Amino acid sequence: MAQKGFRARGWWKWGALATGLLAVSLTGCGPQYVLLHPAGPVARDELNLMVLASIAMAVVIAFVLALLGYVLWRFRDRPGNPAPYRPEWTHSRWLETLWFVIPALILTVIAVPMVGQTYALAKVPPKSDPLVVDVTSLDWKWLFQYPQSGVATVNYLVIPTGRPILFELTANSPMNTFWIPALGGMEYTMSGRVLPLWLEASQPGTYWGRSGQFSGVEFEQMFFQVKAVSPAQFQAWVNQVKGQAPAMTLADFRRLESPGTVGTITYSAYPASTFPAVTHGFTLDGGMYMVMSNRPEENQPGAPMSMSSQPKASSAAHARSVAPSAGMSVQPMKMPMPSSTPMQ
Amino acid sequence: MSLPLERELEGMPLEFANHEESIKITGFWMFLVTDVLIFASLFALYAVYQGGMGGGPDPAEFFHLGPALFETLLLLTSSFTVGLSIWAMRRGQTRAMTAWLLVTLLLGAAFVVTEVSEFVADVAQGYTWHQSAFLSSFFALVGTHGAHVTFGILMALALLVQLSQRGLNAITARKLFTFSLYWHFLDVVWIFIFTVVYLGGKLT
Amino acid sequence: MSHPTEPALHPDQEPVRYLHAHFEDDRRFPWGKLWGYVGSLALTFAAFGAVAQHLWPPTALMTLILGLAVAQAGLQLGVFMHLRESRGPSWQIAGLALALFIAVGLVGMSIWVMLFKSGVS
Amino acid sequence: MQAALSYLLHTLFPPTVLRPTELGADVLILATGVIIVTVLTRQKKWGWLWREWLTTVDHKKIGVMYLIAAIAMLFRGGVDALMMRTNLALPSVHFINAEEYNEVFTTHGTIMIFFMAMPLIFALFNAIIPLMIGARDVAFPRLNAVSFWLFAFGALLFNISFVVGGSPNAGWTAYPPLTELAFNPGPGEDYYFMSLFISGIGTTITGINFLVTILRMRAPGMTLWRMPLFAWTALCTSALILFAFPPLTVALGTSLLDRLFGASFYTLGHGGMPMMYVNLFWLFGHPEVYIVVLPAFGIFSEVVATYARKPLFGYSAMVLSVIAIMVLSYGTWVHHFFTMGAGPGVNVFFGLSTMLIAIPTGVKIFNWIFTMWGGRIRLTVAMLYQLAFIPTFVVGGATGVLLATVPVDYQLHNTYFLVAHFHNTLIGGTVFGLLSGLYYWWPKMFGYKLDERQGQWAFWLFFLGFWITFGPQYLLGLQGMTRRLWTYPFGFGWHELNFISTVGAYIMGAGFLVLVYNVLWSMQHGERDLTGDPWDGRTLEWSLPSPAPEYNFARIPVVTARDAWWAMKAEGRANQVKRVRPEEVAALELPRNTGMPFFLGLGFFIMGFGLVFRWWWIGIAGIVVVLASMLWFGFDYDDKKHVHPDVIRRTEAALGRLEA
Repeated sequence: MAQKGFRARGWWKWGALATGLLAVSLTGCGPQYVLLHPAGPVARDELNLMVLASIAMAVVIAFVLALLGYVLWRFRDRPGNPAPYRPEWTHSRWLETLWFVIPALILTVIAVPMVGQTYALAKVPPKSDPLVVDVTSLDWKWLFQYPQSGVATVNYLVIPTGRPILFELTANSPMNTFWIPALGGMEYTMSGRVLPLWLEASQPGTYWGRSGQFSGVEFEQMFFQVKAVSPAQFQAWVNQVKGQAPAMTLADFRRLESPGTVGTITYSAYPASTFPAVTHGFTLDGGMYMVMSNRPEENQPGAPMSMSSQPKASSAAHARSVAPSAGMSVQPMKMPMPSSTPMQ
Repeated sequence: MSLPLERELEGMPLEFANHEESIKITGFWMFLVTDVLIFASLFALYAVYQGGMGGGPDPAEFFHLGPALFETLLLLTSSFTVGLSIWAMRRGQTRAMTAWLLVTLLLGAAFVVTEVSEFVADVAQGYTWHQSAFLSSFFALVGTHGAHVTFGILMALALLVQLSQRGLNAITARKLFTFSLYWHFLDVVWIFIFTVVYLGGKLT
Repeated sequence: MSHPTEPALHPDQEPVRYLHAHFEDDRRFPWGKLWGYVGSLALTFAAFGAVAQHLWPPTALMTLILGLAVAQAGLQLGVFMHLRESRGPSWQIAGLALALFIAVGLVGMSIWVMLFKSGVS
Repeated sequence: MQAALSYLLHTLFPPTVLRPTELGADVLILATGVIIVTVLTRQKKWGWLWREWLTTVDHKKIGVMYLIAAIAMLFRGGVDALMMRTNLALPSVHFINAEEYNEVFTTHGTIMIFFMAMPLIFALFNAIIPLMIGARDVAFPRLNAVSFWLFAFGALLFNISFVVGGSPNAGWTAYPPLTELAFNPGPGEDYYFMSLFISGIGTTITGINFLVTILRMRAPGMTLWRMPLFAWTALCTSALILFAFPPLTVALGTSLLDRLFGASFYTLGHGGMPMMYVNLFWLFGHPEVYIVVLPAFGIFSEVVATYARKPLFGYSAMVLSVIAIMVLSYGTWVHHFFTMGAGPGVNVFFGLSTMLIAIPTGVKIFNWIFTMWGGRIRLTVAMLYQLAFIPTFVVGGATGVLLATVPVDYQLHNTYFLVAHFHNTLIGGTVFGLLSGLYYWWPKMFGYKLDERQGQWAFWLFFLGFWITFGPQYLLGLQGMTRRLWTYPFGFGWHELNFISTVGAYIMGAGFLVLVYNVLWSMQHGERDLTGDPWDGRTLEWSLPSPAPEYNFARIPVVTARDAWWAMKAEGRANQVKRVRPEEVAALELPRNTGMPFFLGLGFFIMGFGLVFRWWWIGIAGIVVVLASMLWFGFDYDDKKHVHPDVIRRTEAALGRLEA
């Protein structure tokens, strides 16, 4: 008796659940769904594949749900249920082959373009020479260097539209991922390696990027803003920076290396040794990398790997914010606002 | 339901004739399976880190083939002698069994002494595992094997005591048999260490 | 003893006649072990000699000595390790086979993955 | 407006001075400890505790101890989850600070995987597998106790990190270089590596134990192809443990060598590569997913057949798909780090292998549904979890296929989409499965049923709470919210969905409380199971009284078919098993209780604690205890107790199973 009453209530809840989920998912069109509003060819290709895979999977889910609902309704244990009781029906080669083959076919539908896309995305389109941006993730800030023009920025990025950007990713800290969701997928930044990633913005706008790989106590601050502007505006910006911003010294770089957060900074130039050119291979001398050692004496100031200010012990302090080093031109960190409205 | 055909169990080696002990042998094989994977992981580390010198010595200048060959011979011989120990055990010749086990143990000890003196010499030259990932993975791989051998020697010692206390019975027979499996297995692992690490190191 | 409809016995309780064939014959001189020992020494020296003499280019040589090591491992397993001995099915053979399969995959694919052929060009 | 709200939230939840987490944990642990000690002393139960539980080698009791530990850990991990969700409910909430948040998400993941899911699985393995395959015990009863105590002391070591020294704070995956000494000098990560190392040894031993138990100790006639699916999944899980835990052991061990003894495995300046740790970790980590989900598949296969009153559909396909999943799961690990830049060749290979594994899983789903087709479905609580599992797991699997699609993963990696996906598979698969199994086998383990009505309440709260929590997280992933963020500002539009998600988490918490109430209430008032077969079961454990006597079977049954007990009942032979003639009872040898496993675990605990704080002499003392326990083990030949036939006859007579 109790079971019967419960069953009625049960269907209610299933219905309520489905309605609720539907309602929530209907909101999935707003601009805050950044993955659904790609602003560049890479993100668009990735979204297309996502849509294809989602449709294929939605078909599967819908079919399974419908089947489950039907079976549950038809073969429930209720007196007088007219459905046949067939405990001897324990296998069917035909059916089992069917649900082996059909999922395989559905997966093939996803797998074939997946293979093509994965290889395609690994190639920068040959149409034009890409803008190179060297990216270094630091504790806890992003350094962007433009080797072709010599300027550098911290925690924000300016790129021209319609031109592929070749990011060369490395880290001077624990791993992070470099991710601008509006433009395309992420890739790890790791010390000791330079990994390439290309993205492109097709329309002007302000986007945001952040790290997806946990990197310590101020991980949440690993945001940066991306301004995509027309090539002419980009050139104007470079010229402006060249003319007005200070040059980065090695001492500035050391301060950036030390753990802590800063706002946005702009440099008109930077010492070449602060990023290893891919063509030069990888050098570990010169303190370019946070060459970590387990021996404290090797981590003293003056040693090639500067470890002067380390994050404190996990148990140590409640003060979680490390003050930026003195002498750095610091503006308060502003949380970038997501926006897909084109810049004026 | 009694166990059928006790007669058939005659002639089956002691350690298998006892049902419970035979299960323990299966269990020991499964332990060896996990050890295969332990060493595979260490080999993977070593293979990836072979070029990770980081300022330390490179394999070609670091390895000395002479001691490694000597260690190989010691271990191969000890594998043979422990095989003879099992052979004697199955013939019921407990004195020969004990003697071969002792020889095995001594050869194993000689192996460990050689290896440790090599390590000490390396460290004295400044080649510590702190120096590079290559050396870390080398010491971890070879050291894990050496630790296994050392543990095997301790096992054999405890086994000798038990054999002298209790003589040969299903349990001690099973223990000696699993010890021999362990020992042969370490020999197999060493063959790969000798080949990949020492001989391979000379090829880079 | 058994009822006609009684099912097949569990392997561990089955007549051990067919199992007995797996056990090594210990009644005669252990020629097999001796030859195994001599063979393993020969393989070791072959590998050592080939490397010491720089017989072939490194890659070919590495393949050769790896082959010799595999042969020697097979020798140890076959001659010394009583691989097939068991009551009931020799589960250890299945276990080792799977372990070797996974171990080779583990080492090989780890090397492959860690090559970092990122491929953006 | 937003600034005002931000200010309000800051005032309501100021950046804390007190650490509610740590303080709360301290008080809670202290209070619990005091209560336990007081009760034990006043009831004069210390001797009983030692003799009956701490030294036991009975697999059924070990199963109960695993269960208790797992439920306690579920509580701990759940509280961690609620603290996280509270902090994320609204933007800029500072309920706990970043350090605490990092510790909490680390311990949440670690505890849920290693100290909740694994022991809960082992609880059911221990409680059921020997009964199901017609064995008197596991293959190695003493090693079974060793496994438990290594797990228990590993869990203890992990949990005291909250009280002494500081918790690990680099995620449950503990990637270097963040876990290297230079970035993480506190003892937290040492605790992590050490405790997982210790409990990992115990898990490996469990794997060997159950593998050999199932291969060698089945009742006569129970061929592999007559084994219940739960036994099959236990077999494959054990095999997976054998192959998966060694890489973890090496990953943890090398990290420990780096931290404790200055090795350079993952230090960059010396040629080390952090990605190699990641590689080894996921070589374990992916099979681990199947280690925790395969037993759930086995449970569902038993549950659905029982409550649909129909044999499992496509038994052979089910077994083959379990084996296929077992083997394939070793070839997919790189999909956890597609974004490392290993190149399209590597990524495509592992993407395809991951998709491949979806096929056998799909086969299982359809077979479960068609088991119900033509059956008679009883909607018990265990069955409800099964029915909730199918859609939940299908969605988890489908989103898994999305994540296996390499370019899509570039976008979704480490976002809340991923978080939702793996909770969908781990909660929808593992937790629902284990809860289903608990409701199903509870009478067998304890002799009484859990109340169905309360169970339904717990189920609905848990199930709806689950979807309210994790449904929005998929959408948060599409909004670009990455995981392990301790707080987030206004302006991303993330707060609405986060708030819903937090509400869901509290509903799940309520479900857990109802579950606990259900257990406590049923202990007093639950329907006693006098038949031994309350669900009209199909497999051998239901032929035994509930709970089973220490020796399980007075006489080992002979198996003639799949679903052995169902076949016996159908052929009217139930009494051949349920009744034993006095002359059939033979003397038995059972393993004798021993304190060795406890001391072995204690030794490892002391060693671990000493090494975490670099108190070398304590570490060495621990190692001495370990070696002494092992020596004790080796020299103890008196490990059996003999049970006289009269004792068995009396026991069986009291259970009403002895023929006059």
